Amino acid sequence: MIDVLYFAWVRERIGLPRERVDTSAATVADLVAELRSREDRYAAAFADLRSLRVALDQQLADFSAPLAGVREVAFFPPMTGG
Amino acid sequence: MIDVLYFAWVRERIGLPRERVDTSAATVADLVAELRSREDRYAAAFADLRSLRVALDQQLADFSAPLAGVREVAFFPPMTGG
Amino acid sequence: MAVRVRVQAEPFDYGAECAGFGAGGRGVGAVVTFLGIVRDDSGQLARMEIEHYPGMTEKAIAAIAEEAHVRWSLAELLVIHRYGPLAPGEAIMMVATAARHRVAAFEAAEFLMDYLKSRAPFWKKEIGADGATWVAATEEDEEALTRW
Amino acid sequence: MAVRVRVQAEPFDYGAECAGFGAGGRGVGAVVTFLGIVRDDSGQLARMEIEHYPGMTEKAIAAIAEEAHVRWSLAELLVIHRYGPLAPGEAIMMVATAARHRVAAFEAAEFLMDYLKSRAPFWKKEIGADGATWVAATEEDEEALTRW
Repeated sequence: MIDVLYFAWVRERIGLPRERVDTSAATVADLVAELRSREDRYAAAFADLRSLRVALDQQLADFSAPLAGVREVAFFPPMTGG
Repeated sequence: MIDVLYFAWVRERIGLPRERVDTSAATVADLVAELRSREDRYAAAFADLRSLRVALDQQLADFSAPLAGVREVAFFPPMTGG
Repeated sequence: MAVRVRVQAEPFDYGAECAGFGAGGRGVGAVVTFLGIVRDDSGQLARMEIEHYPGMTEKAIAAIAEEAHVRWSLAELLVIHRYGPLAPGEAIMMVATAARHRVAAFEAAEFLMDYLKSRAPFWKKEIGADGATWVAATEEDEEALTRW
Repeated sequence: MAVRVRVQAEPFDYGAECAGFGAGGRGVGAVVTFLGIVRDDSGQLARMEIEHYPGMTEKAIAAIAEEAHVRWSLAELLVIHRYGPLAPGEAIMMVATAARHRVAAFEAAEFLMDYLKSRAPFWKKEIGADGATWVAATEEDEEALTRW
């Protein structure tokens, strides 16, 4: 089980801020493929990975990163702080 | 007659902040030559023109600039504001 | 004391934060402070809403601040960033740096701004007369990081 | 109101000058403020004395400020520079810029600092235990101008 968090328009498209996901995905990309296949709203949120960023346990990561040992995955658009 | 002002170590070497000078010097360089020939303290102050700056009527200028119409000449070291 | 980071919904007082910043260290010759304000380009902005990632936000800013602190040998460093709803003209965030020389204080403040812009997990939404829009990140913001 | 220049012997209040700077314009997204402080590197500094050229000082700063105002489309700009005796840790001068974007506010503030350093008629003398020394201009200060 892994905590999956969504922010900004990713959260709005999927319709919830976080959920617990039962997955055996090896990498972030595998997890994305699983989520995409669930429902249209997930497919819409994950349509273009170039417009998404991912953090693993609150550290920025790549979509090819392994999920072993990770407790929290977050998906969000490019950040606009400052 | 022209007002000649001295600042910082130029003022200290010459020993006064300003004086009126009766001169027919055509350029700043000519005026410097006149002043240098007056006394040792002037020669000391104007020994190295590369370490001096000049302003004509409160605008930075070159040593080759003409003095025609100028009322106020100021000599000083490179500025250290900020 | 030397490095302070605050992530908060509440307003902050830029003047009060600037007052006395960097004071006390005899080796401090330069202080640079930056204030980001909600801009209303269209004249149609009702408010801005800033979402963030509690937990990661603090960690990300602390890491950026610590890098600046070491790299420019700062005597003092402050970052404040707000989240939640903000009206046009309100202060969004500030950074302040105190260093020996002006070049270090300026560079550190610009580095902090460039990294906070693209590497701290904040997202801005503009709510206007025509509805709501997420502010998009720009390529310039990403390119700004290559300077460092 | 937009461009203000003050040359004075009296202290100024950096926090109070920063408070509200740039406020009121809906197009202002970024404020940068810089504070220069008397540094005591040796631990031997009794005081600094700043000499200036009354009349030319105000004109030179006004010209530099007006150039920055136009070049970076600043909404507001403030320069304060002191002269006379100053103790270690005291504020020497400040600049503040308000612009639409952060890059303009930073560049304008750095431009002002680079030009004030080498083109405004101030001279600094350090009075310490071993006597008095005029602060020398550096080649870096002159080279900084080539950036603009």
